Amino acid sequence: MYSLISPDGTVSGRLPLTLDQMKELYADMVEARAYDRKSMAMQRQGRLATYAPFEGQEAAQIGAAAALQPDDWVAGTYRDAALMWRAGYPWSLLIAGRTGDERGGSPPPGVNVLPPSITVGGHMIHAVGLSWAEQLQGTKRVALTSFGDGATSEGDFHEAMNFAAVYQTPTVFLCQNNGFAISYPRDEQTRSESIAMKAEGYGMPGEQVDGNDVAAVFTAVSAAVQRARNGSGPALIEAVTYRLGPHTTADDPGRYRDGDETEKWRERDPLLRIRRLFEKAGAWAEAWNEQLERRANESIEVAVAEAEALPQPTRDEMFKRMYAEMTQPLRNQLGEGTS
Amino acid sequence: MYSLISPDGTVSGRLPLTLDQMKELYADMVEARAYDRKSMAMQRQGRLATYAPFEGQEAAQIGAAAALQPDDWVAGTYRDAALMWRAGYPWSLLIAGRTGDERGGSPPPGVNVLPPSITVGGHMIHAVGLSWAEQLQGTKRVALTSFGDGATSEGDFHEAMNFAAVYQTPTVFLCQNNGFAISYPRDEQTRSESIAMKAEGYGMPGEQVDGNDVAAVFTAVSAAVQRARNGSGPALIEAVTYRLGPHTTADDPGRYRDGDETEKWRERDPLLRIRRLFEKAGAWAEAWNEQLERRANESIEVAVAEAEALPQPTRDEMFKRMYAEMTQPLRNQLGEGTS
Amino acid sequence: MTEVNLAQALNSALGTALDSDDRVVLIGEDIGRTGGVFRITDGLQERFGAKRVFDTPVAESGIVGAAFGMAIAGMRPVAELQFMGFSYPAYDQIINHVARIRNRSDHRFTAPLVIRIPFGGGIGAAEHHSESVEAIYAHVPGLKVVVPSTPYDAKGLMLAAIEDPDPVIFLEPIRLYRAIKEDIPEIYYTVDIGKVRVEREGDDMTLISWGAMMKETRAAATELENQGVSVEVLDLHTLSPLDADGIVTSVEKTGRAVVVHEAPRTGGFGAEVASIIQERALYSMSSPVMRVTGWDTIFPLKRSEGHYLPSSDQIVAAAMKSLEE
Amino acid sequence: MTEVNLAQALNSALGTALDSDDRVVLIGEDIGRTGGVFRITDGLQERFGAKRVFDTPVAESGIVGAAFGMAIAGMRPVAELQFMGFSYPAYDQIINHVARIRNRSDHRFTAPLVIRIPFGGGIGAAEHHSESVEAIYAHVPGLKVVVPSTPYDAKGLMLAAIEDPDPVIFLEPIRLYRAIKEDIPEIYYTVDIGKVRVEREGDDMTLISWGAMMKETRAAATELENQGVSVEVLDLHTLSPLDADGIVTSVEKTGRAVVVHEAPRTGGFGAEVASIIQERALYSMSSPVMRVTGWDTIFPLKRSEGHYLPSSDQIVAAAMKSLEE
Ligand SMILES: Cc1ncc(C[n+]2csc(CCOP(=O)(O)OP(=O)(O)O)c2C)c(N)n1
Ligand SMILES: Cc1ncc(C[n+]2csc(CCOP(=O)(O)OP(=O)(O)O)c2C)c(N)n1
Ligand SMILES: [Mg+2]
Ligand SMILES: [Mg+2]
Repeated sequence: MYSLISPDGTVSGRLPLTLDQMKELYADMVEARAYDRKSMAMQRQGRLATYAPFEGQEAAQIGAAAALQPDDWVAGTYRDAALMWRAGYPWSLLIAGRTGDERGGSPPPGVNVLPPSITVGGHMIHAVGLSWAEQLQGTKRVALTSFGDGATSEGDFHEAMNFAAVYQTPTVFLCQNNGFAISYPRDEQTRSESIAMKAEGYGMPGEQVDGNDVAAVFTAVSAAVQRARNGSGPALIEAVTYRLGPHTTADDPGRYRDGDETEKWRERDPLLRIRRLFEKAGAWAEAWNEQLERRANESIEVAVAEAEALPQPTRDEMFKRMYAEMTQPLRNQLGEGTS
Repeated sequence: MYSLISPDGTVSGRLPLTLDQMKELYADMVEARAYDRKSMAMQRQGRLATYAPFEGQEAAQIGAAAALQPDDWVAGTYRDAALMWRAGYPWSLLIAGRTGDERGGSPPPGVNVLPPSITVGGHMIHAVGLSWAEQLQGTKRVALTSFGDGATSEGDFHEAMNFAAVYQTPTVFLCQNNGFAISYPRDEQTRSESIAMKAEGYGMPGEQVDGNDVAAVFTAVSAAVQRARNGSGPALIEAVTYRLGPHTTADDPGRYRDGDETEKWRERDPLLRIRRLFEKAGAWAEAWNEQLERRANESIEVAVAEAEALPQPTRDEMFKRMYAEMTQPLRNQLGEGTS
Repeated sequence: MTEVNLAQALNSALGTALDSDDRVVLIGEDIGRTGGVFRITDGLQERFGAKRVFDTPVAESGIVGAAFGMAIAGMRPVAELQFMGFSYPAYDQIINHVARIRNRSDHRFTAPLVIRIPFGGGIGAAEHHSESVEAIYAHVPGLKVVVPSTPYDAKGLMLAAIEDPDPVIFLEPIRLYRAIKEDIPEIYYTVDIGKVRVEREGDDMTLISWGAMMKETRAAATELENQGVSVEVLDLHTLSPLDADGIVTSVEKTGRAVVVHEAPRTGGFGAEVASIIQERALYSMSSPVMRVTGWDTIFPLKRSEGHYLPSSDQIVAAAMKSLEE
Repeated sequence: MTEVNLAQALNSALGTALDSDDRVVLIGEDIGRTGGVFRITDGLQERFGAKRVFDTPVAESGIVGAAFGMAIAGMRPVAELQFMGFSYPAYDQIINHVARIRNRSDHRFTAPLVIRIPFGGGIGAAEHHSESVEAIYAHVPGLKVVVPSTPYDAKGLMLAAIEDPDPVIFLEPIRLYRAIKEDIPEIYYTVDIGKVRVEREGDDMTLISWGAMMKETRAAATELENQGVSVEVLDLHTLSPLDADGIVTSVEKTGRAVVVHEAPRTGGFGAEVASIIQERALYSMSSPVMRVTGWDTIFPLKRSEGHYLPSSDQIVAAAMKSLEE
């Protein structure tokens, strides 16, 4: 398993990133965690619909997104808010989506990040089509698709991997193996030793990386992105990580895993690891960290305010969203009103 | 690639089959070819609906079926008539099916062979379910599912392979790689070097065998069947073969492959190979071969007569086939008549 | 007798089935350890073991295809698909294989399995979690489609579905899982598949619905009675095979009908109901069959649910319109 | 002008589209080297190259999912699914993603793609090769569903579908591919999606159909005219969005309607047509809307096709029955 920074913060070999780069990545992880914790709190207050937390997976998401160009395509899941945000999707729209507002699905022009896929498995092939189109149109854009360990059980994973390999599309497959598909552990999902090795069956390179090591994820994904951009085809990266929270706010992990395991993984917390790295390097300042957290909370509060300021969606918007031009049956139904 | 008898009939090492066994396998291949040729002729005479010939694949099908017990399950395709027949499915019913008669889908009690799957990919998981049920019910039955190279592109292949491995069901996956999915060559279907190696991604053993070598297929499938029966789980066997005829009677291979390739494969004809083996062993007798062919043609003619003797299916049979007990809507519609 | 909600009634039915028939197995995503996202199978894996209640990989086509194979081999699998919006990956297995094996094999092989599908909206869920596509199942020859709207029916229909020699799509109204409580027998009992349930008798008009919309329909009926309208309420509770006689008999008596469903109107199952009524009872009809349904839009997210879901007010309004004609 | 059959008209439409719009690509099984099992894309790969016309692995979900991604990225893919019976593995992609991305992203991302699906029976094909499940597509909000029954419409509707900013399910009646010839323009032209086509005007009754059943419907109309009945014939040629006004206008004039389709009756699209007529024209109806349809059975194999397929005699009989009422 490829890794650069061990849980205790020691670096194996030379780190291919500058201290400033590491600080940026850390700052982004801090902001992502602030969003995640705020969302959990808001959901409990009834201000959000069901929420799927990513605490523990910040390194996998921030590290991967940091490897992309601003106009690359991203197709992720309901758990990829950090990844989507780092790729350009505003927090405010991610929050709006979680309040149950379709307007949250519409990122600004130039941000080529699809709204999160709620179905498991269906969106990987979309990244193949997106990057295939870019290739045919002669651009240098690539597409990254993020999905979980459980998604690799779906037939659509197989078809997406195969199409990408067959047509050598510039697609990067990022599997965040966080140990579970809701309650179903990774070891029961498949008998293959790793998810990365599944790539071989498609004639595609596959690599397993420590998903809680932001430097390792960034480096591995950057390499895959470069390969794809240079026309050398797709790759699969398995980021081994762990979901510290529940599957969603509706889930009770106590039913399927014991706290000890979770505690073990808290020790491997991706933020803690960077803190230790900095401490070892004498680059850690408590004040700096507090400042980051303050700034993070501020920017999330601003985003929340924006999201909650969106006026109640109207009835006719629901009809207007269906087609470029509203069809006659919809016009008739809109006319019927709700009495 | 595992093989025992080379195209010129020389045996590498010791043949794990007796001469009598070889003669039986050869006789079955002769009968299968007689069926295939007769079917092609009947289709041209308008006596059969579209027909999918298996000429060139007799060794893969007869060799595999010979490795099964009479009550094992078989789930094959529209091209697997030889396999199904050797597993107990009467020629007459296979022919009836091709005349366009649902009664052809009903093998005799005790013959656990499903009617051929017309959809590509959907039936492999059925074999997993069948053998899973046998395992839960404590029998020793296994299920063999046969499919083509093209079928491995379907998501259902992935899900079937994964379920079989996850639950360690007694399932044998037999891929007849005959080079094409209609017009789409194997090398374009997937970038993996072999189909057999796809098994690794599921933590399942996979083996590539010379599919035109009936002894090799029989031996490899027998081993997989034994493993499954002993509770050691599923396996994938890729039988490398070639479709000498068109995809179906509606297909024109001239559009996608050149005759030379086909001629090259005629040299590897599975029957010719055994003939050469026998000739080398001094066990070949022209008269014996003619007798086999005569007997084969006779039994096929009997089957054809039986199939064509089936009375025209009636209208009410179509309604009665839908449920164990005809539903009220169907009773009403049956009553409407056709004027 | 014991007072239970619809979710508990289903749990009781599945427990009773596992208890009384060794051929019954449950298979689905997260149904074992967690007892399913709606807890319908709560406690059943502990009680009957991991060889009767199987957690599966996230692969709906595989779940149905494997259950189908098990059924052919003599078992009675009950498969759970987590939400109706995730039943589509299994649609090919259902329509091309589950619904067809009896016909394909001229009765030689059959697929007595039950496919459980929670459906409908109103819980502010994420996209794909609020579907009502009963019409795409009711249109498939070879299937039966059952939809309980009371705890008593839920258990009785489930046990009938498991007994049934043919495949049954069992639709569970999510919004009613915990909405109504009712006394049901703790023992084994069945409710007939294929018969309309007359929930309430009346003379002036017939309200027809199924699943979660029975709630709004009941409310509308009460409101209408208060306004002096005598309402007959039919709970179809089987969509296929449809009890046309039961529907026609009622409308011949009342002369008026409103059919209510949550699915989009165009091509919804209400169209079949209205067609049958005009085919067989046109001359008893004092007014057109009204359809109160979801709109031809995608089921919206939480903040807009109110714009989509048919309300009892809409039903009352349609009924009044029908009475004026 | 050139005289072509429906298959040639589609080939001409696809060639014209590839010629006039660089964003158009074709993707499907065996559509390149062999020009498709029905030869609809015959010669197009030679003409436009392997970077415009793609053969694909046997993976329908992959084909639609990839085409969907291409469409979002600004291309205009036309995907071919080899037969309707093999469209089910792609149903999840179609209903959960293709039909929804505009709504999901509030117009930010759209999927202007065309999914071509040959459908219908009558050619003595194998199981799964004779499906008519237009109802399961017409019920899905976010899609448009188009069904030509003439060469002129085939080309004009195909070019309109490719131009359309929203996804279009393009149903091709297999039995008509080579049945009718007609003069059509060699140049680019479109036919409006969403309007009923009045194929023949009349006063006594309205026959309504689409796709391959238009053939029997035309024959029945001629027969009825011979018997002195003045028949209006509507070819819906768009099922979604449905032109209800066009249907209602005709039935208000004739007072009688027979709707004809090959799909099983229960839950078939004829139910929607009948419902709309009784909703909006009840008081002009002299008799119930009759449905002449396939039975609620699985489409049978070759020897029994005659037992299933609606015939012009059945249509005439239904029309006569309607006239007697
Ligand atoms: C097609 C489909 N089936 C089932 C579900 C229900 N579901 C939501 S998340 C999930 C587990 C996914 O696990 P994984 O892919 O590992 O992602 P994670 O939630 O762990 O990030 C399931 C089964 C779904 N959303 N889509
Ligand atoms: C789901 C599905 N998609 C497409 C088809 C049409 N079709 C029939 S056979 C075939 C090729 C299958 O190739 P392969 O699996 O290699 O089997 P072979 O015909 O070579 O024996 C295709 C695409 C089908 N029958 N089912
Ligand atoms: Mg996971
Ligand atoms: Mg093949």
